[in-house]
Amino acid sequence: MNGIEARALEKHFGPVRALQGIDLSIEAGSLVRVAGANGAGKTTLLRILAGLERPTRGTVGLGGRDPFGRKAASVRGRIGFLGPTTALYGELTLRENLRFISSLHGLSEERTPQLLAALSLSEVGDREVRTLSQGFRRRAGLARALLTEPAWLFLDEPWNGLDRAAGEQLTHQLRAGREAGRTTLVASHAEPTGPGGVPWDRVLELESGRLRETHR
Amino acid sequence: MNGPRVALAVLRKDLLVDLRSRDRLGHMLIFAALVVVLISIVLRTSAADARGALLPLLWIAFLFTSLLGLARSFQAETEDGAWTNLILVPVDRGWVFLGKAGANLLALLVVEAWTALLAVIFLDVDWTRAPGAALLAGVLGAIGLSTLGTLLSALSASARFREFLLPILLFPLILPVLVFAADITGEAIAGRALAERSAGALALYDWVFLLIGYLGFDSLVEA
Amino acid sequence: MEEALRYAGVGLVATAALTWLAADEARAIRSARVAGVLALALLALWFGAVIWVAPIERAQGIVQKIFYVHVPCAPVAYLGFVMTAVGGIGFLWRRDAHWDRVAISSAEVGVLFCTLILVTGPIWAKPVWNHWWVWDLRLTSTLVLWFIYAAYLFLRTLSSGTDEARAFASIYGILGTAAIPFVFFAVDLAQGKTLHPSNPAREGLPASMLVPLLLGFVAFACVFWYLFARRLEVAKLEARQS
Amino acid sequence: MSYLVAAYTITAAALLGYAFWLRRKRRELLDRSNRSGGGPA
Repeated sequence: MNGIEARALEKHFGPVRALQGIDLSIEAGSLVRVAGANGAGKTTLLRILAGLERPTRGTVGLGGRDPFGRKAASVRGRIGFLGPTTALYGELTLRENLRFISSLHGLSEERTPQLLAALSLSEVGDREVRTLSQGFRRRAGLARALLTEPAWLFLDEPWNGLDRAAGEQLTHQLRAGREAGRTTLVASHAEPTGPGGVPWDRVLELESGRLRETHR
Repeated sequence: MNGPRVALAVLRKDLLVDLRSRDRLGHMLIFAALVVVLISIVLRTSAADARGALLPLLWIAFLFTSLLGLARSFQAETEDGAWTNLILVPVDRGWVFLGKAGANLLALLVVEAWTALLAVIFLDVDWTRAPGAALLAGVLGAIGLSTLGTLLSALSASARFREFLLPILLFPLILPVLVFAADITGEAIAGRALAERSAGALALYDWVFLLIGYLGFDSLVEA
Repeated sequence: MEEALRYAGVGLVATAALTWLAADEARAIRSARVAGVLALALLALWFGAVIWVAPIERAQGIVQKIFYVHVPCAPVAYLGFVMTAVGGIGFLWRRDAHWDRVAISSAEVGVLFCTLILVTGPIWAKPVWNHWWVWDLRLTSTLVLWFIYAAYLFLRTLSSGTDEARAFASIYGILGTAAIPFVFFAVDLAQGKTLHPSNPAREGLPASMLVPLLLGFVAFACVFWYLFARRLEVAKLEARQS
Repeated sequence: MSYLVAAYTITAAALLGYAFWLRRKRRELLDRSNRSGGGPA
């Protein structure tokens, strides 16, 4: 059961209460949208669930394991995260970046070319990431997050900066991920438009650090 | 064991970024030359002085030069938001620290060799009297500096005054390395036997701080 | 060397006692009153002993009595530094901000006493050896430690209130304490090469000098305990405020 | 003699000064928390 649980999650930045007690349980393989205005705490929630930032209080469970616990290494390897930046090294080419991530996770050689093709990034593969356009850079960031075939995928405003074609590919990837049993959490303040829309299993409404679930 | 694989991947990546951007190492080499020349001119050295007061000054020159490189250890991660790559690794993050420290070590060794060469040219220092001891001091000194420098630059990478912070944090802690290394090289140049006490203390120092770095880094990245 | 071992032994006991006290924050804070009363009583005894019991030293004269305020500052300063590492390890291990408050409190009080060592030292050296600074082993090492823990306090001022800042400070506190033996050894090695008047050996002290000194150690320990408990309370109140 | 007096007065001043600073900070924080409804330590 590698769903996502959180119990009484709180996160304080000094006097600022970014999260004020979040409890949630998400079944494995579901595609969940985290909605909410700017400053509602979407990014903080995602970063904590993805094991990037410790909560001030409360616990996180990915497949029942705490990403901040002693034996969290095995869990961490199967987490994918895409934030506002691509998290890639500007001086290196896209292929070099992905090869670096692959060697961190011991992935096989074909994974990189396969993913570049899937996201139609092959032709820019050998250009330094800092020379790529905003749209290509966003797609490159998505490629990095998907590279390790994560069991839990966290995307923070992934549609920002994507053109229509790239948006469609993202929606396609989300659908494919859902079939493959991946648990995905996507934070986006606006409902992403585009043909067919996104088959959300659930939508969580976040408002100033608290959860208000809207519909199933 | 995939820990060392991760460390190696981080090391290779850092060296590739260094080669590709070429400025970090270049700056350090120019800066080192500048400092050595400055010392030589301002202190109106003669060959005789070189062995006496000047040699420890070389270590101070090397320390200041290393600051340039160490301060930028995590620049890419901080600016490009690439910390995620180093946090979400399927191993203990201490290996990431060792990879980073390794990349810094190689850069420091290059700068160290360069400084030694400058010493030969400008200060007539004769390293051949005890090359083994000089090498030992160089390697152990560079390890101590890269270990502490990497850990402290991770600490100060996101802080506001990080240009000030790194030297303030580093200098008092690195003092023993300078003393031990300067002692070993001093004895080596003077042709006397190896300063075992300093060599032993320096090796122990490196080991202790490598261990603290390895253990501490894990709870540092996802604070 | 043997003196260093005795020093370390006493230090270990004191650290263990303070760690036990600090483990329960509420109790530690409440203990401030007791510590205060004890400190005042012992300070009175100590000061009386310095005036009436301690002799006028033949060689240096009355100014030698600075010895009874200068030397007792050292153990409590080092106790503060070691407790900073204990607080740091506690925080990193348990992620409980309480241990971090222990670290900041002990560091601050430790630096206060360390500063006093570095002030009273030169005040004593000037009339006796006619220069302000003496590159003696203890004084020089204490100076280096002062820089380490001043850097620790500087690091804390940059970004407080977040767990990240606490973890950073914890690690630096641990590094600082791990460096203490190396600093002493390095300074001994570096200074050993130049001759300096060493501190008067403490063992051969007559009773009339030993009594005020030991009273000084105990009195200053209680002062440390009192200030530490009060500072811990302030840290707790600040935490509850934000 | 003046050195002796200086050493002791500086030490006393530093310790007392710090103790009173703490006392004032404590009272300040307690008042603020009482006003905003928090209980005393």
